[in-house]
Amino acid sequence: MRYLYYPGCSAESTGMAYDISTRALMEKLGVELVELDDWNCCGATSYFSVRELDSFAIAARNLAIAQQQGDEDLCVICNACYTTLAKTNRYMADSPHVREQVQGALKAVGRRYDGTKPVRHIMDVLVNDVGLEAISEKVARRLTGIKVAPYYGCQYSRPIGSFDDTEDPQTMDRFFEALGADVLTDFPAKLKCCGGMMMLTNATGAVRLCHEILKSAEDLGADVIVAACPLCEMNLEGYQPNVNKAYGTHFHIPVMYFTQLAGLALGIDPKQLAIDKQVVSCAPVLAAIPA
Amino acid sequence: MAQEKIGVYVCHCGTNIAGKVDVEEVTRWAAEQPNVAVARNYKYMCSDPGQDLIKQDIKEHGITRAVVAACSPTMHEPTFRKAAADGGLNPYLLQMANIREHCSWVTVDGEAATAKAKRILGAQIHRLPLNEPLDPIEVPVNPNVMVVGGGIAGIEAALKLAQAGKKVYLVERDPSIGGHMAMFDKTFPTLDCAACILTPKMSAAGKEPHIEMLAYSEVTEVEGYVGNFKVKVRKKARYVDIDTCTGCGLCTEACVVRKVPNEFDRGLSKRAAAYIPFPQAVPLRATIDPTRCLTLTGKKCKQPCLTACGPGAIDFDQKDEEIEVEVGAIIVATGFELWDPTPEKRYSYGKLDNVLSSLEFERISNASGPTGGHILCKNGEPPKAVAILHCVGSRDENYQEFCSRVCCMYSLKFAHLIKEHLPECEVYECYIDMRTYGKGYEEFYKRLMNEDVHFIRGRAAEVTDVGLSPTEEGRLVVKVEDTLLGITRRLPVDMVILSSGLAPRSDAKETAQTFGFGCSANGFYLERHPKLEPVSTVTDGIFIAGCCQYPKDIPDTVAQAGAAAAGALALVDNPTVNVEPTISYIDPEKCSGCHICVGLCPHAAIQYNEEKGVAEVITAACKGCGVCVAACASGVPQQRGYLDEQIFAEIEGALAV
Amino acid sequence: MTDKFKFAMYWAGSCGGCEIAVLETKDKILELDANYDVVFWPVAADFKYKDVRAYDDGFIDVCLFNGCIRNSENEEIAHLLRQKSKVLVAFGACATMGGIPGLINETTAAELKELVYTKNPSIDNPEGIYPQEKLEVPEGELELPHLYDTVRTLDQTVAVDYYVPGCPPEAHQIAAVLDVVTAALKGEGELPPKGAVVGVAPKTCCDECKRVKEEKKISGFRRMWEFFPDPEKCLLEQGVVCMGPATRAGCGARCTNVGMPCRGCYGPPEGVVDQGAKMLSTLASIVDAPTPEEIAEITATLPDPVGTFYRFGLASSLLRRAKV
Amino acid sequence: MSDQFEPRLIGFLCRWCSYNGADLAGTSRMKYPPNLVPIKTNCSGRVDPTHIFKAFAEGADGVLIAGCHPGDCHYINGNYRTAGRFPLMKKMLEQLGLEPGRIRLEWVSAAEGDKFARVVTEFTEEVRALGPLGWNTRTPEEQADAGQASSDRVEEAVPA
Repeated sequence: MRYLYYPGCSAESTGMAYDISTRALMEKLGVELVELDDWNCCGATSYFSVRELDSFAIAARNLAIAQQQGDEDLCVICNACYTTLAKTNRYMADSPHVREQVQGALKAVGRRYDGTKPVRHIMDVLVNDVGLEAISEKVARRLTGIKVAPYYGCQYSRPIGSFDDTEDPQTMDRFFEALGADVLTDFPAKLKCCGGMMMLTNATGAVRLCHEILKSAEDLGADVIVAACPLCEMNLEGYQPNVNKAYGTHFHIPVMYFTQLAGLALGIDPKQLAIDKQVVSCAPVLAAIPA
Repeated sequence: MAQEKIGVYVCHCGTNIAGKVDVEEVTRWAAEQPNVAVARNYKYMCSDPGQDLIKQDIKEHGITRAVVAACSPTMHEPTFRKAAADGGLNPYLLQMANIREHCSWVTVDGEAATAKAKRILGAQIHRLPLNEPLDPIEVPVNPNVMVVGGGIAGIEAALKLAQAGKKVYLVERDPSIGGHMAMFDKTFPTLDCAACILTPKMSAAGKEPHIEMLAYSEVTEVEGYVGNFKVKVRKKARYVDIDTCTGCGLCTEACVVRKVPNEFDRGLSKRAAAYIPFPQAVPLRATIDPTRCLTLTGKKCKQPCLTACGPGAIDFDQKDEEIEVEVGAIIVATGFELWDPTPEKRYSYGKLDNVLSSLEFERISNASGPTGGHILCKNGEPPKAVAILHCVGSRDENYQEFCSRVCCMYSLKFAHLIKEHLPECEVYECYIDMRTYGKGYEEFYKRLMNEDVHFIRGRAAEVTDVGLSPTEEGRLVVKVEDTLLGITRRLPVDMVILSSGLAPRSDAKETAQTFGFGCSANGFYLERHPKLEPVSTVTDGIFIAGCCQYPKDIPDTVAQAGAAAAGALALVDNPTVNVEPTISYIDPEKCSGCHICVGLCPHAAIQYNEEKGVAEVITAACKGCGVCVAACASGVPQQRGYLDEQIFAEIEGALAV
Repeated sequence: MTDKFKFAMYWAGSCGGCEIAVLETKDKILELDANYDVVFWPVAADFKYKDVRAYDDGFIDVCLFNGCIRNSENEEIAHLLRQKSKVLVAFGACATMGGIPGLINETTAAELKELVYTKNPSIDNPEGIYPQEKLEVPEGELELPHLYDTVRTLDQTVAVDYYVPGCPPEAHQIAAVLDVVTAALKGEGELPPKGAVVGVAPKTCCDECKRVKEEKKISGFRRMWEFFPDPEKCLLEQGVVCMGPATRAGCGARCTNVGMPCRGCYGPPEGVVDQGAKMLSTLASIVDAPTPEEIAEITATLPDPVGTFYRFGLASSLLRRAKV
Repeated sequence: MSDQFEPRLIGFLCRWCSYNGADLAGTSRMKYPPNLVPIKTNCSGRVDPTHIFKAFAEGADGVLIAGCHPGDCHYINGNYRTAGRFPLMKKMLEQLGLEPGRIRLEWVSAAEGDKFARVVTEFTEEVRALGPLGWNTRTPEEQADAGQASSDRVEEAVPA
């Protein structure tokens, strides 16, 4: 099994742990990830809000490279990258105008793209290509008794929902069930906004949103929140002190990339999964996983 | 072919046609076409003076064929054909050219519309010399009527027909008639008790000698045509002899299976496997649920019901029975289903306690319901605050785009009932628009505004149990944007009522197919004409009434049921009815008996005559689809009114301009 | 010349089978000789075109014209014979419907030549030599007739009095036709109305076919070499594409009665305008599958609808030829 | 009016669904190009391939067949026959050189006025892009062949 791999900007900074743990996890599962040559920004949020067409062109450059580089599907870890790239495909298919404009822009930099490169979320690959059964067989340390709150975030399934239900995604629940965890399947905040970019412009609002998610997890007695997006992960984990300050709460909930927790279950060394890079200590989780 | 004299009549239809199509030019052009003897135009051809033009020309100019270029033939073909007949011309020698619906109304450019009108008209002028005089086929009418569906619509229609002395078969799928209305507590806006006004009608229907009640039965097959339907009905086994059972309820008390969710209470209470759905049921007879009864599911049971039943009515060997009924007309009144709010996940229906569908609340507020009419949360406490969310699944591109018409009003009724029972309870109505269009409805709304109900204009975003403050803890929180105040609000409540829209029955499509009509895009049965024939269907002799056609309130349903009954009566009160003569015929001199057509006829109207070695059309059974005509390689079957040469002539005419 | 009636027969775009069919009338030939002088019959008697041109208009009493109008010579002679004949009969499938040569209407003369002279795998023509219509020789210019793109029927070229279909027409039908015409010429009977199809029966081939016919539901097509058809049952019911239902009776169902499917040479029955379109409609209507998609899958296995349904009738069909 | 090519289209509409759908487009005052002339039959199952061929032979540039949706046929399964015949007919027409875009089968219910308007608009534009068909007129090749008549049948006899 082989995929082209688009890490995205966060993978080199705040979301480094996501990238590191993904590579380790996939290696363990025998999946080869070939990093996309000369990739650039996916064109996400801020671009999309202001200059949509430019954003499509930026995204399409990555897809054009991918098409040239190989026949494998393009695998993406960040929810925002995933949505942006997939959305570019969809708009190119649906709108002749967008297609024409994007292709014109690519032509100017000597590239071509027909709009058909499949874009896959890493979870999609894990659940649908690798398969839960195969993963389950490789579990070294079952996550028995660990209460996992699966946090999907906004762009995991919306607006496209190509591999999961748009309004009620389930893949992460099934994934951690396969790893033996005690999944909080009714985690009501699983799709709630984490505040996203607003953390920089309207921190009060963003902190309020994080509060609701954290509270919801704590009410259910979650041992750990797992995330599938660098921004979500950062907001939920890094801003817990801000939430505590604003709401007089005492949150100290471990938040991990789902690839990290999965890696632990498969017996990968915590260091290889960059667990030490987490802000909130994951020691209680590590300790709780049965040997 | 003898020289035919065609009269051409171009209608202005006020400005509907003349505003776009140059009717003078079309008339002038028509006058020059072959065989055309007279060409005129007139402001309203369908008016009496307009029709008189045709009659006069038949008399004075001896026209032998006529074409009216006007609206759709669906609209006025019968009108003009009758005018032709009155003038002494065979009605089938008159054709219509549809230059309104198919031309003036849909074309932007006047010149283009005029050119198209000529092509449409040209096709008919070309075909007319080939038209043959035809006589309608007269068939006898069976005076009996079947009403399918025993809700308020079906009951009303059946009673009206019975009053007129007609035998009515009333078919109901459930063990009792009554439908949704029987579940309601009060009815808006008058707050009449639903049971008080419905039960007498139910019981009248049960006692009416002209009505043969076929409860716990389903229609499986409909054959035949207007005036002569043969309907197969499957009478499901009740495992209780309906003639012997007295409806005493002792079997229910004796039954050991007691935890079956009670459909009538929307699962909020339990019933036994041997049950009577509700105390006012008609027929008041027990039914044994074959999916739950221990004996019938092959498990061990001491069968206490057998001992409890005095008259010995219980019969575990009963089988489903299929009967065939012959009727002249059918009224389909199969009602609606409440839209199931489960897919609207943000409202947490089915996930969180005390998030109720509207029908569940109807039962909770109903004195005969699971709480005895006390409005209580699941924990047995009365709610301190209730939110009623409008337009659940309605006016929503993801689910049903239409407005269900009744939800605003029943939501107001709920608010009133809550306030009546629990004056201290806060009630919030989260609505998009308040639609109170009926008699006394706006007044009811005003009254509620003075009953301390909070009206919040905004579609609710979410129902959650994650409380963020002490007042929210342990309760439900409704998140909603109050669009009048421009703020988002969190409403801590103890009960949420989801005002779901009305949905077509999940098997509406199959039912429609069984009866031979279609469904609209929204899934409700398709009426013949949205305004002028709202209770007729494309199949002559089959009518629709009530919410199966579109959501409507009780007064509209009753009115429609009356209209459907009148339609059926107007048909079955005659000894005969005319059916269209546009059916197939086979010339025995030409048929080689190859059998191709025999197996293709969808109505088995073609049979092979062994003696003569030819296929023959059974006139009474042929419905005129023309499939045999298209399929016969020998060109032998032909369809009157749609002969190949007539269709060819239309094609030539349409392309000659 | 005697005072016998004058008889002519001509072959335009045809194979010669029609003349053989006339011989097949056996001793009727003697009757023909007794009643007629042959004044033109290229296959049987040595007359030149110039002889015919020298005849008075209407000199020929009856002319049996077989073959389609394939080239400029055919057309020229059609006009000539029309001018010289009192009764012009379109004789055989080619003259009435275009016949097998009419299948060229699927393509063009240029493509045909290319296929025959270069593309055909058995052809060795490295210089790409094509036949020329004109050739200069010391004696002058030699000329071949111009090959048309489109094959036409006789009645698309000149007015025709009667039609005798068939590939070839059946001997007993030819005899019947000659009897009628001779009787009329002798004043002993009446000619049929102009434009009549003579030597046929009113129904279709199925009427004359002895096979037992039942309801038709077929789940696939089969060709004759693929199986042994039941000799008693309708071939169409057995999945063989038999043109019987779309074909005029008159031949005695000779093909189907000996186990071969009808190919439609007698043309469509009265009232059917387009034999191919009708047969297509029938065939697709009796394919029995639960969904239209499955019907489409089955009908897609028919490799050559035009060649199958218009084997003889493409030139006389509604569309007459392919768009090129 | 501009000089753009205006295709001539024939539409066979079944009486129960598609004809009423076209009526609904009218009563709803939807706008679509005026190129298609409807011809009514009781059922799309009545539409014989001969009718389609006839339309092309008479100079139509495109032909539409519209009937009830599968399962909704007023005559139980007439539209199933139509759908079954259509691919073979299309194949034969394509073999005769017809562009596939010139013939179209659509299901239009009585409630789908919008769909009818959309189908006619799309179809008109599609055929417009294909240009004139002109099966009823001589092809350039035929015109080049001297003496190639295009008429059906020569009726006038030469004087006897």
